[in-house]
Amino acid sequence: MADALTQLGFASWLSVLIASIIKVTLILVGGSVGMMFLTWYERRAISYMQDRRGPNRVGPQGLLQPISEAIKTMTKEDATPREADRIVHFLAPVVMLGATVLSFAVIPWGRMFPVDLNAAVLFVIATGGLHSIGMMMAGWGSNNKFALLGGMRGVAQLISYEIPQVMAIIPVVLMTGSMSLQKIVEAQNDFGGLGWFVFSPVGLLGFALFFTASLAEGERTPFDIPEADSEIIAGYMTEYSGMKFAVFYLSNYMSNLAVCFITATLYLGGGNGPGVDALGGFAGGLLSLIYFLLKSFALFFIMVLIRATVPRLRVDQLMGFAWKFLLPLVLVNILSASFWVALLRWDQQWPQLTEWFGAPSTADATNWGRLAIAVVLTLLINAGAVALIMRLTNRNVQKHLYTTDEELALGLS
Amino acid sequence: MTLSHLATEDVFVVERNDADFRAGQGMTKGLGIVFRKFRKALFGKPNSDRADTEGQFNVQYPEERLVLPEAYRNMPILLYDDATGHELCTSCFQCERICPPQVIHITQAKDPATGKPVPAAANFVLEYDTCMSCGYCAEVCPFDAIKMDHDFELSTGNHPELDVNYDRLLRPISYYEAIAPTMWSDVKEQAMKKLQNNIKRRPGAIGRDHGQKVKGGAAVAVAATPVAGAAPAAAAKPRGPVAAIGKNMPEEKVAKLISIRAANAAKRGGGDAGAAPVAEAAPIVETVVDTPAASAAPSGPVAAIGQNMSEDKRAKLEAIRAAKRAQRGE
Amino acid sequence: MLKTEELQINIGPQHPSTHGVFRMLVTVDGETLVDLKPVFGYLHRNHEQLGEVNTYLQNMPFTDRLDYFNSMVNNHAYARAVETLAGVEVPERAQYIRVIMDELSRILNHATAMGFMLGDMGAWQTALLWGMREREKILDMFEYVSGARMMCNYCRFGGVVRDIDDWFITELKKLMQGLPHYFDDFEGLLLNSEILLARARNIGVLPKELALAYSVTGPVLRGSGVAYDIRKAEPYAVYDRFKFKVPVGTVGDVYDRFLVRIAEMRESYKILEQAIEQLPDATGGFINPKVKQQSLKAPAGEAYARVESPKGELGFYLVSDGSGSAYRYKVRAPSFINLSSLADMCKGYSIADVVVILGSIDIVMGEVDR
Amino acid sequence: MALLARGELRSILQTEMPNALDTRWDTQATDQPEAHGEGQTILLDFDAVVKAEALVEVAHFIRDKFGYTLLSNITAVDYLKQGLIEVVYQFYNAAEGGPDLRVRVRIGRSPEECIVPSLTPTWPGADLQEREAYDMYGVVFPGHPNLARIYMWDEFKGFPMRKDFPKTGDKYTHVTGE
Repeated sequence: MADALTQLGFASWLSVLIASIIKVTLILVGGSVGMMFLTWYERRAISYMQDRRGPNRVGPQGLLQPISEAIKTMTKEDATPREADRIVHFLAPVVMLGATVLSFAVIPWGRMFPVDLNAAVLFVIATGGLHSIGMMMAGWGSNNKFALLGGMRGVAQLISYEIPQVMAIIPVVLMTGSMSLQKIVEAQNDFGGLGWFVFSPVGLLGFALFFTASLAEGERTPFDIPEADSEIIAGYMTEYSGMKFAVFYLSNYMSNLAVCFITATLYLGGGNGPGVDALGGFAGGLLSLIYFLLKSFALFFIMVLIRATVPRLRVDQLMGFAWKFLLPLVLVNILSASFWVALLRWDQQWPQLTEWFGAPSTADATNWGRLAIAVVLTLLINAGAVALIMRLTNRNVQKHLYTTDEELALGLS
Repeated sequence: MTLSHLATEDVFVVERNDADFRAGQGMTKGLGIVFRKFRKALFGKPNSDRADTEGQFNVQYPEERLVLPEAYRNMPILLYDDATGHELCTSCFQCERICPPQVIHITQAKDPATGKPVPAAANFVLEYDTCMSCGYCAEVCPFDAIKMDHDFELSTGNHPELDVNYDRLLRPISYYEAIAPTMWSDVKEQAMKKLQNNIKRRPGAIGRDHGQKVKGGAAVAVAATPVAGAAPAAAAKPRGPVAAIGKNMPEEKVAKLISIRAANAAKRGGGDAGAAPVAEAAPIVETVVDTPAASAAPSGPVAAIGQNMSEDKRAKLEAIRAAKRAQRGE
Repeated sequence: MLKTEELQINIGPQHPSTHGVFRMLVTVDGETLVDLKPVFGYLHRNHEQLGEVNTYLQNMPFTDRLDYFNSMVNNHAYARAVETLAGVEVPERAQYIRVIMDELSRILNHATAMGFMLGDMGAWQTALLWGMREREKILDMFEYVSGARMMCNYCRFGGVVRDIDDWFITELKKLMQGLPHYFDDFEGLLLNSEILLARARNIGVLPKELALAYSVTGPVLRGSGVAYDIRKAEPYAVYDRFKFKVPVGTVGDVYDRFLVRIAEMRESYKILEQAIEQLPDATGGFINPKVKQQSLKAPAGEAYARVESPKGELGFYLVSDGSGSAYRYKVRAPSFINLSSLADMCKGYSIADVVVILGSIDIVMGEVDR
Repeated sequence: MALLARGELRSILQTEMPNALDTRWDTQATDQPEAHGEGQTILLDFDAVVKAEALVEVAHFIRDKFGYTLLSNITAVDYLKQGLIEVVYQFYNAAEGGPDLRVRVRIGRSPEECIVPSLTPTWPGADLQEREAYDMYGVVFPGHPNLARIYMWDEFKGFPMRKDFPKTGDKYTHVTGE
């Protein structure tokens, strides 16, 4: 993009500037249109699940509903509580939206990359944690008891889900050997575009853990605790109205969108699919974009499905769940990832290993024997760990429960 | 402790199965059911009859409407006979007595000649904003004059309009027969019989007549205007209701009556302060809601001049008025 | 030691999940609740003063406004109280019709009450909307027979306003075909869902003795293990002719009350089936003709009649001085008395649980504030 | 654990706790109740009419001896003509089921006499009903944890449900509020 502009006679620094400006606007437009589509998509999907019809009045099939909502929130009065800490109250949505939009910088839309960082995964994790600062600022700034509780819950939730989420990415990085999202996408391209990590046992467990933890990052049910509107009205957003509330809402849904994009990229081979390489060039890029969006919206559909079914966890239950259930599984997953890499990929990543053990017999590109061993081994480790931890949590829950069998018998006197 | 009067097998303890091994199967079952519902609602046929528990069940209100059952009751309405144009209501005050929030205010009509009460209502105000449509008035009415309507789209911005007066309460029997056929057919012959002997007891076909209730006929239109004209005068009169001008009353009688009325109104123009609440409510409503014929009526007790009143009559009226004003030295 | 301070929060009177204008003054240490003081009176309309001013019949539509979810049950209770006071006997068919209406009202009440509680718990109203769909079907039938969906004003002294005809019976049978599918969907959706168990088990525990001391009645009492149901303890109308069970909990927590209500819906379904079969034909008359409704005069004396409303024991205590209107008119509202146990149940739990416990008691403010 | 018929409790109390019964109305024996007619309220005394101070004792007696553990309803009734307020307690036997057992307490209407000991220490369910009786009828319940008005705002003067409370024109309904 930048060099194309320099040929047009712009100075080199100017063309880089213009190119980045065009990319930034593309991302912002793509993100907010995606957000608008998500709100409509969620309300339609959840209404069909509840045997009713979602928005279908504004525009064809209600597609203009998000725009009417945007206009509505813009025209609503933007009130700030008298006792509120004005600056913090005003900056909270800005921080939250900023953090969310940052993570779009490295997300690959199909084959097209806005920016190809070689530490893209690190960048994504860093921005993921930022928006909780905005939450705390909103909670503290609006001088409202419910908002304070919401802000505190938001921070508690960040601490508990961040570690499992980050550790769930490590197996992906191990398997590809690089932190750049581009290389991660390419690594999932064999088997005719279907070699996604999610089909390997390590990837499957990693996908499940990462998706659960990212439910907490996007504050989706069952983890929408900071903004639990049946208990603490609207959580940290209680004292916000008008445009500021719209910005919160925008950042909320954009972080959901970002999370779906990242999960699709890391585990579902964002943009890879049958026929993408065959087409190649622009048409292949377009097809990869379609695949990518399909995968993301399928993930979002699962989020909506969970939202329609499952009640909300309490804050202490969330922390217990994250620390005592997700974390051990994530560690086990890293262990089994190391076995996977040891069996299948040591020659590509660590050349000095080949000196010690000699190159693995490269009879054919993919050595089916070693692949089978790797799959069975990692499957055993992961499944065993899951079963063990399930048993432990069950016994732990029943021990604290009011009535075990003996007490039940007693109770029936 | 099991109740001794309860046989032991009558009581069963709900099983909590706390000891079950839970590994997410409950949640996945729930997700499966919601997904099935989603599929049925998206692709299946809409939920039509009562046995169906799947598919979209809501009705797009303004376009699609549910059929209201016959017994549906919203706000009360009064009936008048299509043929003769007479109202069924004989102001027997039963409904006023039974009404729990006391929203019905009836004033009995009087025979203009003799001044004796007549089995007809001069004015019937019903406060639609306080009425809770309990249906008692329709139940106790011995003459089936008041029935419950099916029209629920009554929202309005103008609050006084909710003190609905006689003209706006009246509906033809055919209207009620359309919305509640079987309920009307049960009481039809009894109601009609009572109406006939009520009409006999109403001298000179006295009864509030409204242009819109008798089919066509310009004569009526003319009669209507004095009626409208007379109504405010009647209502404004504090002492008692004055009988409205009859439907088929001869021309000159109408004119004579107007002149008498104008004279009375002028005479007691001053002493009008303590008007009865009903009277107070009525004129405001009258002028606002009056039939279009008399919309040009000036406010205050002076008889309104209808726009399709014949020229000479209007001139004569003006002359009388001018004389009166001169006499009072305004 | 870090000095901590207790926070006083007003949950209500305007709050998303207080089921009406009800206020709880909650003192909270961090997230756990230290003290809860309920505040009433926001919806007080002095219903009992109205009862003394109105005649007996004029008061019937006001009883619709008590527990506006079950106006049929309120009418039935008030009609029974005046009938015992004035010594009016009710024909068989009318009693069967009243039982059918009560049981339909119980199903729609439990369906929506549990939906609201799950909404408070965070499940985004899926269960509530499935419950609302069943409720709409039942309300349409109430509308067909009484004239209004929620404010039915259907009972009269000695019977009911209008008889049920074949259309009603066929529609009722069709509804009965659909209900079991709804029950299974509702149970499958959340009954064993791990997160509901985490949020409902061992929360808001009310032991058996305390439940009796708090004189709670209805599903709250049965959830705590006391098998006391007025339809069995003091059978009224024709309830002694039906075979049905009384579900009882063991621990007395939110989960038990949830299970008891679901089981009660199935029992109501059984009662409805038997009631449709045994329904006497129309020759028996649906109202006692000898009673002059609007000018009914009860002999001097007092009477108390109670009905098992979906929320508990709904009773009307009437004292008559021989005139046309009651000398003293008292409503024993189940939600009002069940609320006295709320403060005790909520101590030690977090705010998120307070809202769920309130939902599990299932109150309606029209009945609490009268 | 036996079910008691309506009049049975009176006879049992006469034998077991004679001083608990309030004998002011014994003259009207049960068979010929006070002449009733238009505007007359008769004072049924089939049930046990108990002295105010003996109420808690009788309540415990009923609960322990006969198993009437469920105190379901507390009603205050203002008999203006007879110049007294009657508080009716209805107990139910949670094990046996069956009809209720009524205990009545009749007290004067003036602030000094209008006092009934509170049952809330043993039946916390009576807490809100006693507060309602206090708010509407002015019956004071010593021993109640926080006897405050339940429906009216605290500064409200007067007891709205009493028969002599002016239905119109009292100082609250006047717009001018002189």
